[in-house]
Amino acid sequence: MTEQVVLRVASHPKYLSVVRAVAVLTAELYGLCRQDVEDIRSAIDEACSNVIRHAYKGDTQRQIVIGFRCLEDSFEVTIEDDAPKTSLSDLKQRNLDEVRVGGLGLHIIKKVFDSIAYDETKQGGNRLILVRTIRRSNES
Amino acid sequence: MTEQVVLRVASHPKYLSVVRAVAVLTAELYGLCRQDVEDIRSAIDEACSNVIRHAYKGDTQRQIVIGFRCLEDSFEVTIEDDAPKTSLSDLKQRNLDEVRVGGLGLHIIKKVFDSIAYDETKQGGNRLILVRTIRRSNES
Amino acid sequence: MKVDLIDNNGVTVVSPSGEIDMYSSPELRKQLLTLIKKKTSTIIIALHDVTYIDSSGIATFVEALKRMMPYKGKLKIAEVPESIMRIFNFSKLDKVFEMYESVDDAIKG
Amino acid sequence: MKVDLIDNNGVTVVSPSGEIDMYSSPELRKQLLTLIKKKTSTIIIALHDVTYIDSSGIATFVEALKRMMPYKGKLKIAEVPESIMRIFNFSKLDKVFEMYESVDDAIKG
Ligand SMILES: Nc1ncnc2c1ncn2[C@@H]1O[C@H](COP(=O)(O)OP(=O)(O)O)[C@@H](O)[C@H]1O
Ligand SMILES: Nc1ncnc2c1ncn2[C@@H]1O[C@H](COP(=O)(O)OP(=O)(O)O)[C@@H](O)[C@H]1O
Repeated sequence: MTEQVVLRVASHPKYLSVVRAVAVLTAELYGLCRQDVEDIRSAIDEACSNVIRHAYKGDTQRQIVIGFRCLEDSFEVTIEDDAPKTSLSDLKQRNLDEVRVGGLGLHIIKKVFDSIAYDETKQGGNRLILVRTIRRSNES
Repeated sequence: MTEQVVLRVASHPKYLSVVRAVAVLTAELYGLCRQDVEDIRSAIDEACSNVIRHAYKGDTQRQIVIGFRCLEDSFEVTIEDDAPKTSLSDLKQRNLDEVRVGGLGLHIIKKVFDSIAYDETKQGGNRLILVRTIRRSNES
Repeated sequence: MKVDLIDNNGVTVVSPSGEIDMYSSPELRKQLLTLIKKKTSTIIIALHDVTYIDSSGIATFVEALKRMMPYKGKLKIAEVPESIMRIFNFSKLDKVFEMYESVDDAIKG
Repeated sequence: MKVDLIDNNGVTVVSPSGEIDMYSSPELRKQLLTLIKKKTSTIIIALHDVTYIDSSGIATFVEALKRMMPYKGKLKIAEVPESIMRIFNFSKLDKVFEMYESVDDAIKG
């Protein structure tokens, strides 16, 4: 793997604060502007919450691996689990015009990241690849 | 591995802030008191700085893997590198009574952790195992 | 996250502080449902000291709002920090909740 | 880490803020060495806004102290937060450096 920062935590919601802190610090190190850092914090948090809630169906004893990588002009985050295969078509976005509980996470993820894909080559489990084009903090 | 939180970063000093943040949040999650959390932050930072400075001789392109684990009454941190084998006898503590630059790190590590050992069974590279007995924050 | 509750003649001000996420929102939900069970007529949620909120936190407010409807209770949101306002705007919930600058405005409003 | 410099008739107050570690201490060192090259007679390092300091930060102060000796310059440390005082005590450097509660005290002292 060529990720510059990789975090592995148990699939317990208590570790989401660790995930967010690493996301924030890493995005800052890569020079992203403050607003983008906050957006990325939200999106990664929602994606990991979804792994716990939907992929692992609340099982807190599994593992989530989050990788961060910065290329020339993009910030890439990978989120891996060893749950049964999910595909993009399983991610069901709902209409935000009806007021109801839930269904906001995917909207946040899709708003923040320019590209969302599952790595189809991964053997067992899922690897969600999130890519965001960078606006650097000194340009913002 | 049975670590509950594992962080892998490149051996560049800029990632030390990420290491410290994960150390602090993890120690807090495990219920350590504030003073112990700060001490652990220092000791882990010094141990990782030493890996960059001494084990990797300043090469910033290698990897450091830091694992955190909490048992009944101890907080365990492992720090892994793939540098040539080091042993405890290579860690040379100096007398703090002479005022000179450097040589403070090991003192901090030894003060904070009750046990320090290299895992002799590791094939290639080093695994430093640091163990601290826990005083919980509600008891402090 | 911690939650402070202050009761003012049937108006309860709920002030969470810290981060509201999938880990902490169940605690906030529990506290709100306890108030709703007592048919608290007005609940003001003051977000001044909240540093982060995720979709589960927002969902908790939506659920509270819905559960207060049968008895015509009022749920008001006050003192929303700028960084948190974003998720309200984005989810279009700034149109659904009564939002106030300050707790005082929320009490009067 | 950021470093603010304020010059007051030959007394320079150096105020780093944020975290001083192996990554940031070379920048602090560079700034101190520039002042020492100019034979600044008194350098006051104000640590009020420093949230963390490691052994390389401490080593930077020791090096500055030693380099100021030949020209009899003075290095003073002021406004040390409690959490950072610990590493000074532990390294016994509270005995070696002139430590002051405030920058004013350091200027007078
Ligand atoms: N990692 C995942 N694995 C499987 N299904 C998922 C995953 N993430 C999201 N989904 C599906 O997409 C739906 C929408 O997700 P989201 O917008 O985050 O809302 P919520 O989690 O509140 O239902 C979820 O209800 C679930 O059915
Ligand atoms: N991870 C390591 N690998 C090899 N040698 C080490 C390592 N950590 C410490 N040492 C040795 O122990 C000495 C003391 O370390 P320390 O107290 O941290 O002071 P400093 O790093 O300032 O020299 C170092 O100078 C080095 O020789």
